[in-house]
Amino acid sequence: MSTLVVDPAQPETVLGRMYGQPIFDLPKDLYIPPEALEVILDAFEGPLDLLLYLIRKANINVLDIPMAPLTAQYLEYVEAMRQHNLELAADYLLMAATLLEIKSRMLLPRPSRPEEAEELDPRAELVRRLLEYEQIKRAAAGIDEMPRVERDFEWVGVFVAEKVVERLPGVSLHDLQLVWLKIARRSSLKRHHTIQREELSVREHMTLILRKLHEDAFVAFESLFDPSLGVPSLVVSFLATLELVKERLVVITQNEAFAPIYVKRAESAAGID
Amino acid sequence: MQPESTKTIKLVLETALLAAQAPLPVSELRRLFEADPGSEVVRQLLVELGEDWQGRGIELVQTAGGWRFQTRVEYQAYLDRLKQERPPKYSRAVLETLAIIAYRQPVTRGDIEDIRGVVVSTNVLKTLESRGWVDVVGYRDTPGRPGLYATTRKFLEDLGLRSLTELPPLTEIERIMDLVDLPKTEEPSVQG
Amino acid sequence: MQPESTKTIKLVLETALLAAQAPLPVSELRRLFEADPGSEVVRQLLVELGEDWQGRGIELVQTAGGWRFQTRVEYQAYLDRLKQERPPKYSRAVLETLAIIAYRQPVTRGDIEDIRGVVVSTNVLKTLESRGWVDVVGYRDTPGRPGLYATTRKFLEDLGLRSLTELPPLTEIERIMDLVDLPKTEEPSVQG
Repeated sequence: MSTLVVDPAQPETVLGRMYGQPIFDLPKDLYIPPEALEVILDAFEGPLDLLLYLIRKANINVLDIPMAPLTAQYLEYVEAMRQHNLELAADYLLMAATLLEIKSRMLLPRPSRPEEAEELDPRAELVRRLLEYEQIKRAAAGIDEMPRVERDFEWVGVFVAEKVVERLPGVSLHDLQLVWLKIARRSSLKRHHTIQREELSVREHMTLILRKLHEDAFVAFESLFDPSLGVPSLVVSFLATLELVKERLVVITQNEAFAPIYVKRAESAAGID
Repeated sequence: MQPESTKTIKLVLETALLAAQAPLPVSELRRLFEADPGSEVVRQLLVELGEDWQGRGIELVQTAGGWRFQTRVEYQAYLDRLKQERPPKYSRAVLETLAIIAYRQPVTRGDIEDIRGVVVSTNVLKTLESRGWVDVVGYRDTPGRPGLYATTRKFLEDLGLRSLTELPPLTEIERIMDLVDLPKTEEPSVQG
Repeated sequence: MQPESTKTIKLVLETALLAAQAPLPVSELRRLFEADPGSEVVRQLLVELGEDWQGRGIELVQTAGGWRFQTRVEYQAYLDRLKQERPPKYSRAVLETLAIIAYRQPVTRGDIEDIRGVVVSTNVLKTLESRGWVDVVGYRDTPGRPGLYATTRKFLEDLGLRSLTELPPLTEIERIMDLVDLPKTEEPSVQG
């Protein structure tokens, strides 16, 4: 079994190994030993790659390709390839046709005027494609040489330690305003539900009083008021108490005139009376 | 085969731990080197590394799976700012219920339903209670003895209010909204 | 609100960059702080950070998506010892297709086939697409409406590039001729 491996990317150095022996160069003509042929074929990326290889090996000036020997050599490859890899053959056959066409056109008489000669050289398009392919082939090797993540370096990304904090929704005063306004409109109670500061203050005190009553079932009326907070606060507390009575949330009791007045939450009063 | 210097071993350990996707046990870390430095050396250098990183934003910790670098929790507040996720929002039902309790307290569930015009689900009140923003301050003396809801001190604190009277009065904003919404009032679908 | 000290800003930047799963642009890094330190300060500190990490196993680099820490190439031999699987090695077909897309984008499959002179197998493009290096950015308005391939930001990031202009320049055609003809320009007798 042949063990020839070819790296066409660097054909001018070690071409490959045959039976363990390195092959450093090929003969200057286009000849390649038949036993090497099959193995070499797989190493090429297509007809352009193969042509470039043949041209370089033969030390041919790419701008002055001898079409006859090149075409002959190329056809030899294609024939070998047809026996081994039919699927690839289409591309190679197309190139074979192109080469044969160029060869035949080369046999036609050249134009007399020299300035037209270069433009009309039947090989021009082939040369352009060979050079363009060579350029990309080098670019591909260049990209492959660039440091690449996972092969040549790794991204750094240390573990992010997090205390599990439940993210709670925030509510702004603005939210509350807008929402309350919508409610007021929807229930057509806009005017009734327009909240004045004074009213809110009363309602806040209603809650405060209820909280106090929550702690003690029986509370002396006076204890609901803190004179140190000033007259306005006393008035608001009193209004709040009256509102609580009106809404039947508290019960105020007095056994006789001038006896202590007690305030109870309405639901706790229910059982006592 | 030339064994690495201690300095190189430490640099390699640091590099591997910074790039690792998962915690690395000492046995793995030893495999970084062609000449195994031994677990004693590796452990010693891990301790040194941990000390080197004192006072920085990441720390070397030993977890069940091995050693890893991780960010210090003190830096979480900064890192959180890069997160794209939107802060969660309360549903309209929750916001409306909260507004009603704030402005009309103390109110029963029935009161809230009267004003909103729809049934208030238990979840809505549970949400506000578990947040510590509302609680039951008493019971109305009517059949069923419904609980009276009011806002808490925590509600005031969380919204940065000293008292409920600092809640915005609605007269002013209503006027503004009336102006802003003027074209909209033509639409019949205000109710939703 | 107390703005952070420069020292703290630098520590936070380092921490965020060490923990980031993707490159962070300066605009993102500024968002780490409640009081924006400004792009000048951030840039200056990034430069300092890069210098701080000289001689260590990781380096701060600027890629297409922003700044990120990555391990130095010299340390890969160590890190490779921990790897379960080798990173993929790409065939010449894949690399040449990638090169054509990178240097000539946007290109159709037909364009690629014209340059390479062979049919481009679907697997080749699939390989590049699944790596996230190329994608279809549009369709050419010709029969069949073939897809136009271009390289992605991930391609740049994976190669540590800020932009396509940092790719090595294409060899000039004239130089290629020189290279191709090199053996001939030398004395024929050199070649054995």
